[in-house]
Amino acid sequence: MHALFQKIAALPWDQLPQWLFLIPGLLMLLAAFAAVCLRNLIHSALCVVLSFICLGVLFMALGAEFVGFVQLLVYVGAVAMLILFAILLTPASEVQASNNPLSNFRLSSALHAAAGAAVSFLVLAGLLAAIAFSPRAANAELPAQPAAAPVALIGENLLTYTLLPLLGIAVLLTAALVGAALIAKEDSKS
Amino acid sequence: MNFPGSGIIKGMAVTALNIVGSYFDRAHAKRLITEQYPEERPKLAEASRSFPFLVFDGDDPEKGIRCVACKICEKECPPQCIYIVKDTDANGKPIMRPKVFDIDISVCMGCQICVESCPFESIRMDNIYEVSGYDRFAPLVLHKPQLLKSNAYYHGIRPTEAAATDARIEAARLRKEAAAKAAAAKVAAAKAAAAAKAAGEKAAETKPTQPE
Amino acid sequence: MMLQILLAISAALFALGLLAALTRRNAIMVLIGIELMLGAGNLNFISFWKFSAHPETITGVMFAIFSIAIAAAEAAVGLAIVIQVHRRLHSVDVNEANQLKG
Amino acid sequence: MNFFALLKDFLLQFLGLFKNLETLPVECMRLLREFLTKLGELCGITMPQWALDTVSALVLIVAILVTFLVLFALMSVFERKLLARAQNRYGPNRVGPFGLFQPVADGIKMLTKEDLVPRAADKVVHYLAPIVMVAPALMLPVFLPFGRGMVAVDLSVGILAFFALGAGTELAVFMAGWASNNKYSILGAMRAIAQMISYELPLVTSALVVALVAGTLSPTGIAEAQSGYFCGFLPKWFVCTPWGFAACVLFYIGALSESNRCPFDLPEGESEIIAGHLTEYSGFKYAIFFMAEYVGMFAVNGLLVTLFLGGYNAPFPFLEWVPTWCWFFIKLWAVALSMVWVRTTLPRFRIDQMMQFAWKFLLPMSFVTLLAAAAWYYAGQGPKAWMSPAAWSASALIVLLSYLLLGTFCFTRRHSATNRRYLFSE
Repeated sequence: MHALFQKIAALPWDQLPQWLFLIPGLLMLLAAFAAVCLRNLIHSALCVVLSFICLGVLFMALGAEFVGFVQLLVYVGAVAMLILFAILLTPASEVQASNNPLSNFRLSSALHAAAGAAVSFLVLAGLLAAIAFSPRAANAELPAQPAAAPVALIGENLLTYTLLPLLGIAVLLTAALVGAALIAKEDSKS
Repeated sequence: MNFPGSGIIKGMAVTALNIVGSYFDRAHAKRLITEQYPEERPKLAEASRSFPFLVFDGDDPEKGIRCVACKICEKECPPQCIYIVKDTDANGKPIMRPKVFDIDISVCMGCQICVESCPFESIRMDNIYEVSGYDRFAPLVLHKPQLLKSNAYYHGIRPTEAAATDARIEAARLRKEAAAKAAAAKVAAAKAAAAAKAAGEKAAETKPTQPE
Repeated sequence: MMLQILLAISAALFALGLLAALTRRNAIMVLIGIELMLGAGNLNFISFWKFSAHPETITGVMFAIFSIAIAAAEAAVGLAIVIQVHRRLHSVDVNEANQLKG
Repeated sequence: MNFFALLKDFLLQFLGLFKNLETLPVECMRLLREFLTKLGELCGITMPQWALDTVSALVLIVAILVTFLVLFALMSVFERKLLARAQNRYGPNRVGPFGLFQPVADGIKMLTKEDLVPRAADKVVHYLAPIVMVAPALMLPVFLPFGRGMVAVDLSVGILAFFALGAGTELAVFMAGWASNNKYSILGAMRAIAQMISYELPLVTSALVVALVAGTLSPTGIAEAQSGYFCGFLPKWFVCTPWGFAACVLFYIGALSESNRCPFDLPEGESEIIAGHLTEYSGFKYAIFFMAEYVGMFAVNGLLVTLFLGGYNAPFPFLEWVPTWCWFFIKLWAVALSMVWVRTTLPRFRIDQMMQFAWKFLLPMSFVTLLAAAAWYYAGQGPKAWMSPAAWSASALIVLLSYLLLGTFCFTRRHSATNRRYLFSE
C-alpha cells in the first residue's frame, strides 16, 4: 500500500498539466464528427457548439486565455445563436426530394458524398503527412518562458501595430451588420 | 418635476411606502387583512351550508332522534346520496326510527332539498367545511352516529333558523295537544251525551265542561 | 511531439469541416463546415504561437482574434443569404440555388 | 505525532483565526493546505503541488456553491415576503420561524414531484438543457472578488470570462425551448434569446466603460481601483461619478433583463405564453432552472457591485473595521432586494416596447457613457479626475444632456391612436 503510494507519487506528474489539452482537443474532434454525421440539423448544430466550446477551452489550455474567452463569447453567444435561428427560420430545411432531377437520383447523391469524403480524406492524409515529415514541427520545443498573452499587451498591439487591420475589421463588421440586415429583410413586393 | 423616468421614481416611492408601512403602520390590522387560517377562523355566515346532519333533542341521540325513517329525503335527494333502513323491534315489526342512516358526502351536492322536504324538522344543513380523509370512499360516507348532532349544536351554528324551527315544533306540539284535548273533550262530551240520554231528563240541566 | 499532436488535431478538425462542407447539401451545414475550418486555422495560429521562439510578440494571438472577428461577420452575412435563398426557393439545398437571377 | 494530535492542533489554530474576521476565509484556505501537507508527511509522502491545488480548489468550489445556494434559498423567501408586504399580505410565515424554512419545504416539494418528459420531446436535449443552464451560472461567481484578496479565479480577463460564460444561458434556453416540442416553449425561447442578445449589448458596453477608466479587465483590479476616498470621506466608487451612475443604471437594467426578472420577464410571461421555455419542465429540472436563474442573478449583481458599487470597499473610513467580505455581501443583498422592489412596482413590458427600449435608448445611452467616461478621463488627467471640476462638469453635461434628449425622444407618449395603422382592417 505504502509502496503503491510512493510509486504513484513518483510518476512524472509535473508534466501532466501540459497534456491536459488532449481532453478538450479529442472531445472537440468527437463533437465535430458527430455534427457532420448527425441527420437532425439542430443536434448537429448543438454538437458544433460543443466543439466550439472545446476549441475555446483548448485555446485557454494553450495559454491564450483572451482568445479562448473571445471564442466562447463570439461563437457560443453569437454565431451559434445565428445558426440555430437560421435553422428554425428555414423550416423543413433537411433536404427533401427536390425538383432537380439529378439530385433525385440516389446514386448521384451517394457519389456526391463519396467524392466529398474522398477529397477530405485526401486533404487529411496530406496534412498529416506534412506534419509528420516536417522537421520543424517534430523538433519544436516549448520556449523557455511559457507563452502568455496578457490582455494589456493585446490591447497595446491592437492600437499600435494592428491599428489599420482593427479599423478595417470595424468597417467590415459594420458593413456585415448592415448587409446582413438588408439581405435578410423581407422584400416589400412579396 | 416631470422628466423622463420620473414616473418610475414616483411608482417606486409608492411601493416603498407600502412595504415599510406594512411593518410600521399604526393601523396595522387594517392593512394586513389576511386571516391566519388554522389559528384564526372566518366567522361563517349563518346561512352557509355544507352537508346535512340529523338533529336530536335532549341528551341521548338514540332517544331524542327526530327522524322517523319516513324516507322522503331518500326519495327526494337528487344525487341519491342518502340511504335509510327502517328499524324493527324484536318481533320484526317496523318502528319509526332509522336503523341505518348514511349520507355519502362525496356525492352530496348540498342542495338542501332533504331539509326542505323533511316533515319532521329532523335533517338540517351543517356548516363544517374541512372534510377530508385518506381514502376516497369509506371516510366520506357518514353514518348515523356521525350524523347525529344535538339541537344545542344546531342552535350554535344557526340560531335564527333553529329558533324558528323550535317555535314551529312547539306550535305543532301545542296544536297537537289542543287537538288531542279537543278530541278527548269530544269523546267525553259524546260519552256524557250518551250518559245524559241514558239518564233521561233528570240530567238535562247539567252542562259538559268546555276545554279552555 | 506536442506541436505535432496539436497540428494533427487541427488537421482533423479541418478535414471534418471540409467533409461537412462537401457532403452535406444543406447550406447551413456548409456554413458550419466553413466555421469549423476557420476554427482549425485559429488553432494552428495559437499552437504555432505557443511554440514560436518569440511568444512575447503575440502575432499568432492577434491573427486569431482578427480571424474570429471575420468569421463572425462571415457567419452573419452567410446566414442572411441562406434565409433569403430559402425565402425565394423554399429550400436551402445548395444544389437548388443554381441560377443567377433572383 | 499521530493523526488526532494533528487534527487537534489544527482545530485550535482554526479557532484562533476567528480573532481576525477580515482574513478568516483566506487563512482558512492556507490552513487547509498546511494540514494536507502535514497529513501527507504523516503518511510518508510529499504532497505534490497539483494535489494540494486540486483539493483546495474543490473546497473553494464547495464553499462558493454553498454560499450561493444559501443566498438563493434566502432570496426566494425574502422576495416572496417583500412582494407580499407591498401587497399588504404576510407572505410565507408557516414553515419555521418567520417562514425561513420555506425553501426547504419548496425543495422537498420539487424533488418529490413527477419529472414529466413529453412524448414528442427530444429526450436527450430536453434532459441536457437544465444542465447547460446551471453549469455556467454556477461558474460565474468564481470570478468575483468577495473580499480583499478573496477571489477564486483571479483572471486578468475576468469580466470577459464572465460574459463569455453568461452566453451559455442563451444556448440552454434555446435547447429547453426547442426540445420541448411545444409552441409556447419555442415562442418563449425565441423571446428570451432575442431579449438576452439585445440587452447584452448595453450590459457589456457599460461594463466596458468601467474597464476603460480602471484600465483593467480583472474584477479584482477594478475593485481595487475604487478603494480610497476623495474629499477625505466620500467613497471613490464609480457610481458616484456622472458617467459611472449612468453606466450603473444601464448595467442594472441589463442585469434585470439578463436574469429574466420583472419588468423583463417576458420569456416566461405567464399570462401570455404559460411559462415560456419552462412550460414542459417539472419537478427537479424545473427547480434547477429556477436555481440557475437566481444564482445567475446574484452573480450579475455581484459583478454590478464590483464594477460600480466599490466591490468590497467600505463606504466610509469610519466603517472600515467591518470585514471587506461583509461589505460585499451587504451590497449584494441591497442590490438583490432592490430588484424585488422594482418587481413589485413595474408591470411587464410589451415585447416591442422591450426591444425598442434596448435598441433605441439603452444602446445609445451606453455609448454616451463611454464618451462621458473618456471626457472624465482626459479632462481630469486620469486618476486625478476625482478632484477636477472640469472632469465632473464635462461628463455630467454629456450624460445629462443626452439623457434628456434621448429620454424625451423615446418616452414621450405619441398619440398613436390617430395614426395607428390596423393591419387587417381593410
